[in-house]
Amino acid sequence: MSASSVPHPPVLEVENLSIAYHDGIAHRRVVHDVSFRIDPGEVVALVGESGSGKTTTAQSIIGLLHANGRIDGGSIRLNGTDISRWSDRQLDTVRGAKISLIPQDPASSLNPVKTIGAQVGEILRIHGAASGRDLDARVISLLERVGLSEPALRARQYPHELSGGMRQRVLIAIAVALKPQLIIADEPTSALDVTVQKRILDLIDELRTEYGTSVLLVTHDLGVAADRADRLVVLQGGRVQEAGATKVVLAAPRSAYARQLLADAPSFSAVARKAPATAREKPLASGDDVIIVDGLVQDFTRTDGNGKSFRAVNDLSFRVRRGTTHAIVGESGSGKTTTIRAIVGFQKPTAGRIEIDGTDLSTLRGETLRQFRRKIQLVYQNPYGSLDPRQTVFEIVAEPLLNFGSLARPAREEKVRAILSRVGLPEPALDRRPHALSGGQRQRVAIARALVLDPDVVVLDEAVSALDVTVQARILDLLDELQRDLGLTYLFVSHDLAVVRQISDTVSVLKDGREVDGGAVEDVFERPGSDYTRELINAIPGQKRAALV
Amino acid sequence: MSGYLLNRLGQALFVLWAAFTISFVLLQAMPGDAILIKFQNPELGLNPQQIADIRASYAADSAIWVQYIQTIGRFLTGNFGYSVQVGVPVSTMLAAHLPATLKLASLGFLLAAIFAAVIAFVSSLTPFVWIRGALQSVPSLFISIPTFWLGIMLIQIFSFRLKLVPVINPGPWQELILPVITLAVPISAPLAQVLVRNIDDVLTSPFVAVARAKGATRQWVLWRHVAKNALLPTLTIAGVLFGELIAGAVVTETVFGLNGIGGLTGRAVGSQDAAVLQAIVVFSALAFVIINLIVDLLFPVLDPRLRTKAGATA
Amino acid sequence: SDPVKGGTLIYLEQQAHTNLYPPAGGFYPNGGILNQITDKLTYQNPKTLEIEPWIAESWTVNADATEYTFKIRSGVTFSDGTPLDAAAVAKNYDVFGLGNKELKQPVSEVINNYERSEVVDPQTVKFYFKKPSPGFLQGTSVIGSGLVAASTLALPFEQLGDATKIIGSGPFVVDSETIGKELNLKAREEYAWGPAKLEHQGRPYLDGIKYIITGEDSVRIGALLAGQADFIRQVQAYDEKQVEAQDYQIYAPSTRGVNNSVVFRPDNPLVADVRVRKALLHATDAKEIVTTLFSANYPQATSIIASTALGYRDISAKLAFDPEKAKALLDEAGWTVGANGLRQKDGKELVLTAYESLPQPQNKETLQLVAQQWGKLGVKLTVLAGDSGSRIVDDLDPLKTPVSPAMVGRADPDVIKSQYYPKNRDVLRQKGGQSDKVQSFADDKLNGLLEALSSEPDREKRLAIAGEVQDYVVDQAYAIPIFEEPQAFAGAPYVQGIAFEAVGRPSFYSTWLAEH
Amino acid sequence: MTTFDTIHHDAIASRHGQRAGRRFSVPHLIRRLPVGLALSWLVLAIAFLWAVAPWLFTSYNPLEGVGGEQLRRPDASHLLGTDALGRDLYARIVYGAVHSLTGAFVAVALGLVVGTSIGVIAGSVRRRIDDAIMRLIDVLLSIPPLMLSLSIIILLGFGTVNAAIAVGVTSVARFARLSRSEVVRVRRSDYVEAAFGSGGTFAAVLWRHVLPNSLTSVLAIAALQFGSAVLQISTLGFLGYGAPPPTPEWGLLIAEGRNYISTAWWLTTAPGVIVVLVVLAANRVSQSFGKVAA
Ligand SMILES: Nc1ncnc2c1ncn2[C@@H]1O[C@H](COP(=O)(O)OP(=O)(O)OP(=O)(O)O)[C@@H](O)[C@H]1O
Ligand SMILES: Nc1ncnc2c1ncn2[C@@H]1O[C@H](COP(=O)(O)OP(=O)(O)OP(=O)(O)O)[C@@H](O)[C@H]1O
Ligand SMILES: [Mg+2]
Ligand SMILES: [Mg+2]
Repeated sequence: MSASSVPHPPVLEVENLSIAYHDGIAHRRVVHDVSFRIDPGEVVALVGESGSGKTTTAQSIIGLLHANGRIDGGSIRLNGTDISRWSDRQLDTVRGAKISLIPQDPASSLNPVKTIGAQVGEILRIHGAASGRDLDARVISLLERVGLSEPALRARQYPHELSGGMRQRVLIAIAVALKPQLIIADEPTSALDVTVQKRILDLIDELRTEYGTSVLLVTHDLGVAADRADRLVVLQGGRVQEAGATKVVLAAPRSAYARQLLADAPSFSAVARKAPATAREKPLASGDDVIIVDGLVQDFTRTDGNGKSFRAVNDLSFRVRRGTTHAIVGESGSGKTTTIRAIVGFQKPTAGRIEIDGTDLSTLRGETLRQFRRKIQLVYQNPYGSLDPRQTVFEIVAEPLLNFGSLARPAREEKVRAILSRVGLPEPALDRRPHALSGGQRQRVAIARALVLDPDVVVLDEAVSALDVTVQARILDLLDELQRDLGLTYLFVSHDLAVVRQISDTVSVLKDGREVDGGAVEDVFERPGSDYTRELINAIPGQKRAALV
Repeated sequence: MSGYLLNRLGQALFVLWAAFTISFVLLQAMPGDAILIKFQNPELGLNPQQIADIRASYAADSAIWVQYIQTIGRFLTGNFGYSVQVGVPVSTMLAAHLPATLKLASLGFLLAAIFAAVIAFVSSLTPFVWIRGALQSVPSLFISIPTFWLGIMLIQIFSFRLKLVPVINPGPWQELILPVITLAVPISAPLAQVLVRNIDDVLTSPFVAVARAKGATRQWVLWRHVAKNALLPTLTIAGVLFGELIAGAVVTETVFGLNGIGGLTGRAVGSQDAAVLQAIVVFSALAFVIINLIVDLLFPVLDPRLRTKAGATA
Repeated sequence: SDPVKGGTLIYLEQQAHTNLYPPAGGFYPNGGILNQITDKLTYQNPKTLEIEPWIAESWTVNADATEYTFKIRSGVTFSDGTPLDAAAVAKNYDVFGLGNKELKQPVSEVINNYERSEVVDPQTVKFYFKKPSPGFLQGTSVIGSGLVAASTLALPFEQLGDATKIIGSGPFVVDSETIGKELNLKAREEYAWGPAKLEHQGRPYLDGIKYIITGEDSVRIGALLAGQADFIRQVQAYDEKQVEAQDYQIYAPSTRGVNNSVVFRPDNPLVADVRVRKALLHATDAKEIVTTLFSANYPQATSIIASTALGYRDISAKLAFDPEKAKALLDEAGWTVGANGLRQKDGKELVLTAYESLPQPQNKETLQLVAQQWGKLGVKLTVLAGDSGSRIVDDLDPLKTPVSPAMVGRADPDVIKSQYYPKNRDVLRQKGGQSDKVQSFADDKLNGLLEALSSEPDREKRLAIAGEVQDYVVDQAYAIPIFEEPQAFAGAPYVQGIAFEAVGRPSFYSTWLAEH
Repeated sequence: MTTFDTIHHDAIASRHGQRAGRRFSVPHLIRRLPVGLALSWLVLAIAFLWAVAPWLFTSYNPLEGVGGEQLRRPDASHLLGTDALGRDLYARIVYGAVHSLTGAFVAVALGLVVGTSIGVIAGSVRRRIDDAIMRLIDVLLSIPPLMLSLSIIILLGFGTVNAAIAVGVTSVARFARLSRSEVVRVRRSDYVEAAFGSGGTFAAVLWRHVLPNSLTSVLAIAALQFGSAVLQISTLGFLGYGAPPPTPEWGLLIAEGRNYISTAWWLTTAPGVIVVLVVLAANRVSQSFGKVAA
């Protein structure tokens, strides 16, 4: 902070900003007296748990608060001018030209029915920066600049023809088109794979230095913030808990909340402390393999009707010993979900053998398959989607018991209560419905449902990816504890290597449906057997800090 | 693609045949028939023997399945038979009635689309909450008014009280003013409702925020980003609207004495003029099938996501 | 003032015509057109009901009314140029009197006992009858006897819906037609053979007539009053006041036939007992119906036929509204009031059913009032508004429709036969008549009287029989006459010279449009 | 755990404002109820009361007129005037409620039960059968609805309930399509798979998850269809296929009253306005369902 002080006035100065939403009857203030500043060329990260007001703050700066949001007080000064009370018309001249935005979700941030070229060109046209042939040329050079191959082709394509990472590059091209003074990047990579994430963040960094633009980076990932930001602003409940130079905050967090954030971030813990020894400490009877996957192949026929099949999983084999955790990692589309859906019996494999606790899955169908489900349970990636919105927590957790009809009503009730308190859900949550629960609570319900049948194996598909670090840490602790107490076997799917390293014993790294690396976690991490694994490991954010400490 | 088209064509033929058969059975099951209705009329003063002779001459007493086969055979050769009630060939009647309905329906639909668009776009552009509220309750109101009642009221007010447009012996375009409004009102309501909802949905999607962040004004965003995206899903209710258009046409044509298929349907049902009804059903099923086919083929043209089907998963 | 030549009359008709085969002209929309485009052998003076010359210059009838000889006016042509001579007339009557099976053309209801024709010379034609047919002369004057060209008669029946194919010799010819919507007539310049005793001769004053089908009552009346039409048919009684208030003219020519009545089907056991029918007759307050629903143009009935009809006999004394008598009759017949207020006998309730008749003015309301009046006696009348198919099928079955509204217009005592005779309209549904659903009911006495009525050549005797039938029908309480039904039209004040034939179809031959 | 609770309360109140409303107490609910919605419920409540206890609202006989009182203008003794037979129009409207509402109810119930069953079956069975069923639904859609209802009335005979059935049949296709797409949507959801995963049988999953979750929007449409059924039944009355006299069914009142429009405008206007109000109210209420469901 002291370093970049005197000569230049700050690009942005936010002072005592307060923002409230009103929903019909009540005003609810979600941002309280937030102040911070961004100097030219500087990256400031806004960190905090979900709902802490990060997006709200960012939106207010670019004047795009929701219709029901209102700035209650404070000022937002852009180059010394307070724009917090400007009309839309005034702001239109600033948006895109002086402040631009890189949104969170590249999938839905581009208009699906317009070409990429038109959407990049639009910002130039709105501000009268180019037209005609010149426009096309500028669009193509911008696309090229953000690292898109065949920019002329891309300009003619539609968003759905591009991958998530490519789309985010297009959005970045739009954001930098007019060389704005400030770019607001709201979780620019949280919807992307780790490897892609790293490349995108690198690109933003590169352009920032090239154009001298300042960046307000909104993120809940402390690792990302640590790697990229000059200064941190830590928000909780709409209040600034701590602000200061990244190094300072990370080295010696002053507020309790910042300390906790730091402790929960897996990217740090993975490096800072060895994964807590779980089942690994227990002596294991060798040969007690609960899951045996042998030569698994899964083909899908593509829907475009040309009959060509697509191989999502290709000759995958691994074994999981009882009471341990096996992780499957890989980037999006690598076949992780496909694999586990075959393992839990939702999908008949094209070839290969799957054996769970001695039962060959291919022999099961109908009632035997139903009975088999007692042994293995799946926890979904998206807890909200996997819980019936019309059922109460109690009904959800009691349903598996009901399905197998093994318990009388009082016993069932008792069991449900027991398991719910086991996963740490408060008693009053029992008759709430999923929408009235937080993300972490929902995931606990999903876990409780999986556990209520006393299964041997629990399969977790990205079970913590959607949660913010604090909640994620709680859930991981819970899983660890349950495994220890109940002797569960976990099959854990994730794209987050930091998490994997923290909790699993063995791992399979998938790429395009093939296993490129596998074995004990330590071995894979210390001595990666493939470039791909190495790339994955390098992409783990937070390494800058690790280097610092 | 050609396989897909063939498949669709097969389905279309099936729908046509099934509509024909169902209507044939329905008509056969009705008490009485056109011949009875026409000739048992005491005004004609025919005795039972004469009526029996007439029945025989129409071959109306042969076995049902024979009639079914014969009718299908006739239809396949493009012969729709004679209207018992009116005494002219059905094809002549259709030719005489179709233009009026086509005009009424297409103009009615156009006006409905304009109503709907005005309601939807003005209400999302206006900065005034009360205008927005008022406009958005218009579809509900439109949907609540009985069509025939509206028609009669419009005639009373605009033709008889204010004497703005004649309903009797009007010019070719004057003739359409009130009926088109009458028809457009009930049709515009569901259109407007769907549009308003779609616009609301699209307005909250992130790409709109991105466009705004580029510095685009509300109007710019509405026209260049929202409009097309909001119109697309509206196409899906085309099939349902078709039915409403026909139902609306029957009533409108009856009220205004227009000489269209709608009014003809009403009269033909009344006199159980089987040949006419059979032809109308086949035509309407044909129109339905064609409209749906067009909509299906139009979707990929308007929505690039549907052009390459496999790409949709990416 | 003198009649003005020129102009087109805009005429709003309630229903589209169905078929223009002349004997089908009984249906008003058909008749309204046929009356302009066809001429008849004779003309019945609507005031005197005398038969006057038209296409026939003169005629003779033999004593027992089995042979009629007509002398045809010369120089008459159909609009296609073919001559209207004795041969043409003979051809017409052969079809009307005998029908044509091949072409599906039915026999005319107004021609009884027809045997054959004979062309005596080009201007003379003679008709022979198997039995006396005294009503035939009048029958030659009605719409159903309009003369058409040979080309029209050669068409199969189902093609006669197309007005442009109907070639007549009348003052107007069909110019163009939009099926179901509009019909344009234009004047025939060379027309010079109007009824001889009419003041107006030569071509019609109007250049043309535009018939526009306008089904909605409110639109017809509104359009007339708004100046969009000149003349309309079917004006309901409740609209008369406002028409007259604006100095427009109501025309309500009597149909001179069987009155608007409610008839019974005695084959149904519920109304087989004459006492029950009589009770219901006396329970019906025709006066209340007329004052509530109608106007002075709808006189209360005093017999089963109109007071202006030939052979009318005033029997109002037998039609008196007398609820006490009605109750006594029902009690006597064994129908006692049950717990639910309905009359019962042997476990059966006196619940009757009738279909409303769409063409009759305010028939639904009329029947509802009748139901209300009978209800006071503990008799329930269910009024149904069925579709045409069910209505016709059910109407043939006395068990389903023991009661029915009925009326028919024609200015000859034969009309009574038309209405009641089993081979004609058979409103009472007798065995051997229109319906094969009838179990046993037949009234030979009535049928004998009706046959005599249609074949008694002596005019005085014929009228006496007509009177007898009226008495008999009411004595048997087969019908409850309610009012004399007019055809109600309304015209703009500048529409002059509207004439009606004897049973209320308009004739626009002498019509002209004054300055306005 | 308290931290969790605050988080969830924040999140819930904003993202699920309407849903959360359900959990509030009744007085709170009333305060939150928008005026329009409250009025709509009021209109429906009155119409319902008319249907169940019409005698509480009028002392006139709806079926029998008083001679000499016909076609009276609205005044203190006859709130909405009288008709051609001297019957009090207000009384006829009040007593007609039961016919119109039963008619609409039967129509909607028929479309809902039959249509939804077809849709649910189509949505849950194999692709082939599903395709076949949906083509049949297309056939139903391709026949002009009015012709279909008129034919059905002719087949069944005239009467309020028969008219309702005729109207209901035309909505079967719409319900079937909607419920099928909802079922297909719900069937794809994770929670359905999760239910199978926790050992649910096909029937149990269908009953516990698929049905309840797909019916919400179907029910919202049902409320909408209710209004439209009232209208369609009245249209049948206009075309001459309504209930037999003297049934004071609303559609029939409008339809019959129209003939008197130039002499007694209230005969068609008053029931017309009542129908508009009821249908509007039904619409409004259906929208509020839709929001809760969304
Ligand atoms: N349009 C809105 N109306 C009402 N409340 C809102 C609205 N948008 C956000 N909120 C609430 O404001 C608070 C802050 O939300 P915001 O989106 O700024 O959080 P965030 O820090 O970006 O969280 P996340 O990491 O989940 O994106 C939350 O409680 C949220 O529920
Ligand atoms: N039912 C299916 N039909 C056709 N292709 C499928 C199907 N399910 C998955 N695929 C394809 O198989 C590949 C692997 O998908 P899978 O869902 O297993 O990936 P993943 O590793 O779980 O990715 P993510 O991290 O995005 O969840 C993808 O290319 C996907 O498009
Ligand atoms: Mg956010
Ligand atoms: Mg996955």
